[in-house]
Amino acid sequence: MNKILIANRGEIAVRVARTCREMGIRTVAIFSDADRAALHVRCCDEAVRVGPPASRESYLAMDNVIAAARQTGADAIHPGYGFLSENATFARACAKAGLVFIGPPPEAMEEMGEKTRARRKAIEAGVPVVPGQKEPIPEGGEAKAKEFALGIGYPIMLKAAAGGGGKGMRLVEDPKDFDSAYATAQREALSAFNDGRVYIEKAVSRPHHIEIQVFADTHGDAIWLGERECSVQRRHQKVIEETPSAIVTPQLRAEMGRVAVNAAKAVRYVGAGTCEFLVDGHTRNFYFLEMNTRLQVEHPVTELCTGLDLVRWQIEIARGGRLPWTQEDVLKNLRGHAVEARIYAEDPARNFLPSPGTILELRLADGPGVRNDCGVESGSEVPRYYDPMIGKLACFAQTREEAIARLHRALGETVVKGITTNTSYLRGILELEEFRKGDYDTGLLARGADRLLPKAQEGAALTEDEELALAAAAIWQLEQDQKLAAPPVAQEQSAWARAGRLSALRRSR
Amino acid sequence: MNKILIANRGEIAVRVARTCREMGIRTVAIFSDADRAALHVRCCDEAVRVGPPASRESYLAMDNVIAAARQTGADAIHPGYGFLSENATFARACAKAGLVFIGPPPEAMEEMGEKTRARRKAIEAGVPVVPGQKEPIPEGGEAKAKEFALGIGYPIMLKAAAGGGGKGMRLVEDPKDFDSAYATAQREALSAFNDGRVYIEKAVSRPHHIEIQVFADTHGDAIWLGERECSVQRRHQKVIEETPSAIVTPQLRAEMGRVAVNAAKAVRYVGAGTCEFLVDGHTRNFYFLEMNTRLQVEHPVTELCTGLDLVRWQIEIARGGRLPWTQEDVLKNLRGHAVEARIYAEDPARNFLPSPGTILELRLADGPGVRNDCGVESGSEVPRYYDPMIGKLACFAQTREEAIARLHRALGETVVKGITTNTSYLRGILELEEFRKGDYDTGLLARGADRLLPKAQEGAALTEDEELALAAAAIWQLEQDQKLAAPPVAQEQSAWARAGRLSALRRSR
Amino acid sequence: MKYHAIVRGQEHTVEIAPQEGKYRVVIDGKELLVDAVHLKGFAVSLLSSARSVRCDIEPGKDGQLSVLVGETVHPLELLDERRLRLRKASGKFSMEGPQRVDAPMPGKIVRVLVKAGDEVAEGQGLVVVEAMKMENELKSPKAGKVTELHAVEGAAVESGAKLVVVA
Amino acid sequence: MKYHAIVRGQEHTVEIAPQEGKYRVVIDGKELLVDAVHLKGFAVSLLSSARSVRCDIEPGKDGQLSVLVGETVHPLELLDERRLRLRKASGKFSMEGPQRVDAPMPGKIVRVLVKAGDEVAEGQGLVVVEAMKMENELKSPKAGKVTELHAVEGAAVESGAKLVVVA
Repeated sequence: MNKILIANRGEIAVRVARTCREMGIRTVAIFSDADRAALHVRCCDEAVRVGPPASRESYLAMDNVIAAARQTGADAIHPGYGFLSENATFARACAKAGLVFIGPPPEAMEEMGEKTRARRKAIEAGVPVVPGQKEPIPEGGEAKAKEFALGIGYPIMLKAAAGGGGKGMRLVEDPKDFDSAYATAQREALSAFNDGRVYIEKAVSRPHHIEIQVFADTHGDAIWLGERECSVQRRHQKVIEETPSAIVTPQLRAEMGRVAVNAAKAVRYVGAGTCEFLVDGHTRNFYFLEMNTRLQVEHPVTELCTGLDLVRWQIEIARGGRLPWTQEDVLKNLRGHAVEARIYAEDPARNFLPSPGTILELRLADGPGVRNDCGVESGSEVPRYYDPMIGKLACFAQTREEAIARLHRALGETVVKGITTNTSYLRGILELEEFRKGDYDTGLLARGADRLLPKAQEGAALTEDEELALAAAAIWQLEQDQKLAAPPVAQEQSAWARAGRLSALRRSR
Repeated sequence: MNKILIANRGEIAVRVARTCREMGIRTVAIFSDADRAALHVRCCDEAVRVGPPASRESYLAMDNVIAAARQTGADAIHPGYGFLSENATFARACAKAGLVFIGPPPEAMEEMGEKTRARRKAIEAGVPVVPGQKEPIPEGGEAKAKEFALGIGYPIMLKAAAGGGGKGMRLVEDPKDFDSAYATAQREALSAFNDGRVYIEKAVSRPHHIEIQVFADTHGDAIWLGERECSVQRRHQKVIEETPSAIVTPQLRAEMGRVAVNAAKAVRYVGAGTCEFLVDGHTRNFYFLEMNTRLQVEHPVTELCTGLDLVRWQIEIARGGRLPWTQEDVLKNLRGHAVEARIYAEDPARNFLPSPGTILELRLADGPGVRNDCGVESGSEVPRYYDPMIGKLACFAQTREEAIARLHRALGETVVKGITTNTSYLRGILELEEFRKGDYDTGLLARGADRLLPKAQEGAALTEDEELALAAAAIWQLEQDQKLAAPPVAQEQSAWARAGRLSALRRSR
Repeated sequence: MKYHAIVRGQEHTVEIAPQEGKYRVVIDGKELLVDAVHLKGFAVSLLSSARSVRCDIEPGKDGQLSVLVGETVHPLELLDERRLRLRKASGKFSMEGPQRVDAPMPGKIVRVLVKAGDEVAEGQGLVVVEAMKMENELKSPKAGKVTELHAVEGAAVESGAKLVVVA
Repeated sequence: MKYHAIVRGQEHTVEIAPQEGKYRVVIDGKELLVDAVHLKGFAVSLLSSARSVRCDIEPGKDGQLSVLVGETVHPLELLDERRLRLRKASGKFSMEGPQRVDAPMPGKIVRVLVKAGDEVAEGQGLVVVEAMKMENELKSPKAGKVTELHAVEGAAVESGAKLVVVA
């Protein structure tokens, strides 16, 4: 494997390119017309245009991506996450074109890709799933359904059979509320999906979203690399992830790890994969949700606590190599605590309105324990066509408290000018008492929403910081005004000279 | 301890400020007139001018520094490294002013500060030192000296009693060469130091410069935190450091660690300290050189392999806290490999000529396993008055080979425009076969000097990269020429608008 | 020089004059002596008493400035006499009169929920704009009538484009 | 536009013209079709065939350019016809004639090792300049006579200041 085409954009394309460079492997970027000037293009040795801005015509256009690989003589494709990463058809097309797809075999992707099939596979492999009905409640089946509900025990969830996203979903805590909740759920489901069918699942109380990183090689070996606590979610979108989870004991970790490895082995999995679980905050029972058959956005926290480079492992395993570590090696090497924050181009103060545009200046955090994975730099355009995540900031320290303090400090150092980002919102999350304590569930951000809104300063009097803001603004405005009044000769310098002059203006006295 | 004055500048001041922020401790910067616009000034909550550019009138002016602490109500002083960090008088002055000096007690600094006294202390504590004469060879004492040389065994070194820096120093491998070498050494010493006296020391063959990080608390406990291999030196100045050393076995590490801890305990040491040893590349015998009674420049590699924040430990110990780890905790937590490169504002192609000036643009490396400790940013002035080190780049990975590949990649991402730096030279060192093998001594850079010079391209034909360089230059020049010909209205935009325009010029098609 | 500033809806006066290599800044009668050094990228390093901060200034639309002080952004407006009068005359302070609803970011109009002439309630959805895979519903700032409708389903819009006017 | 370039002492011709949103660049008769996008800070992202590089351009003194291609700096000169003639006339190509010795960096003159009128050998030390705690000895580029001496012990000098002329 001498040249890898990275079938992705943004921070993950940059991240994969870095490991390839360290391994002496040449890289090919692909780009849409909206991304010609994107950072990932110049982080690779070669770059090929794959289409217009819309993803389905570029990053998702399999033929174009495979043609780019052929044109540049790449011998493998790394799909990153999202886009084509979990597309079995694409994995097959790669194989057909003689390209190594850096991921699991298409069969494994299919078996884990479809929810009901994955659930069946999981049950076969002895992996616990949330108890519930396998089929929706038929017309006139209310009585049987209520029996079933009593059997698995309240609280239960009523869920729309045809869709997700919280619509047609109702928590029922007491049998007496079943009828009215069932009627409401049906109505909602009908209106949202044009299909009013509903089924019963056991409700998981104080649910934690916790996932296990697994790795398997082509020789039949598989191991787990610890968990990631991903319960800090806004509308089912992960915002902050950490490892280890405050509620996962060594015993629970080993048990979840064992189960995840079994699930992987059941589908003859190869490479990096993640088993997502719902963990009951009270009972600590855990239930398989799904398996993501690719690298995750939040893989850096696992890398920080294991000291590994998971992309290097992916490549070595795709080359046919054996897993470099046994499960005992993992246990010996896991240490410390890591927290990652996703930096989005969005405005939390305006209902998380996306904020595409030009980044006039970017200052990233540095220093001990700080890791940046960033897909943009000063001058970069954040296009309006793709995911608003522009980068990730992850911090490591020996203890959870120190890692959080470090991430809080690092978010403060992170400055993105020209567009609005969620860095203040992220700092706010780290300040929430519930988050500090560590035992938070997926409802954290919804419960904390009010406390996470930008705090309006009380009172008419200016704070000390506001006074300094005014002083800075006045100094800046005074200079602008004086510049306009200055003779035109001062304005005819090149931008180059101007930049130098500005910065040197009052350097030393 | 609520507010710490950081009595330093550059990257170490920035680094200390970061940990203080994470600990919720307010910080005070000091600055000379050459540093008003320096990064460390705005990384602290407060800042006080301490004098004109020359160090002895500012950063070394004890009264000014202590006055700054009093003026701002700081209750402690962190000295960083260099400047006042190993000055016992300053430590006493701090105590007198009611300020906690974050470092060892002045008595320990004095006992370890003076070379001959430190050597005596070391011998008392059972720490091995290079065998040699305690006094110079007296006139007419040649015969006795030769006997002594035979006693400790050849090869031996003749060293000038009055000075260092390699002058008046001669290696003697065979007794028959003693007389002529002695005469030469005397002549050189006389001419260099106006003092021709010479003494004998056992020659250490293939010498490695290896140091042990120690930490001691006020309760009498002391531990070691592993070694650092610092043999990559140019004219006795460290350039690249790594941990672990390829020649240090677990047994040797434990033995050197034990001895270093004994040395620290012998002087009732407190806080972070480093025992420097010369290790014989053949016999692996080690000899105490000196103890640095402060944090070292290269402490990040130890932090990367232990997962610790040594500045946090310094502060906690200065507060009277106990060492958070036992020696067993260290052994359990040491892992992986870390390498650090010092980035100097100097031009290796012009005999390492210093290169102060304005940094027009700074791009730092990022991604997995990369740590930047940088004292400058885009627009910063590198003053001509101080040390040319502008920052450090350290990388961590599970293996030495991967850590080196990572540092090589990261140095490639590091771009400093406006001044010349040694990043290419550093990459060259990482490419030396002798360095790659790991068992290199302090002669590495001298032996590799020719291979480290920028390689002149052979042949008149342009390389592909040179063609691209010409294409880029021509595109740039064409635009400059067209801009000069453009109507003046285009030139009257503010620099702000211009910056936006330039970057947006051909963003997407 | 004398400026008028608006911070959190309140008006303040800011007088500024160079003094001995620094700036004398008087805010609502309170005097600060500020040492300022330019940094790259429209930022200054300020020292006021011993306090040290970096301030990043980002000019927005309509004379709005966002000033980052340390780690917090302060939105404010700074106006001279002339601009203050204009500002007050423009009536932007109130919800009286016709209100424009502009595209808050570049994106694509995926749905138009009203027709010209419709009566709308405050907070009622008018237009749905999509950017970065997310749909954002723009709501009416007041109760009234849709007097202008420029949004067209499927069209791409730039940030600040006028979509609807409610009077 | 046609330029003359000097790379490693060799002269080359570079012709450039915009073509279909890209640039047609002909170097010594060899044609490249280069797609270029401006980045911040005098840098461009180039695509030539599939090859992708970032080039940072840093103008130096006397029309010298340093171009960073990927990870390596290429020093070169780019001149139009007029500047090429001037350049050749200036005689900088050779060691014939009087040679200036300039301060290579800002610093302080700590020692002057020659007097005006001294005969010096090639490589002989002339002046010692200190910067960043390091002393740097400036050597004579040729054998000859010190015809001008501007260096004064203890004086601060800027980069490029004329210190000695050897003829």
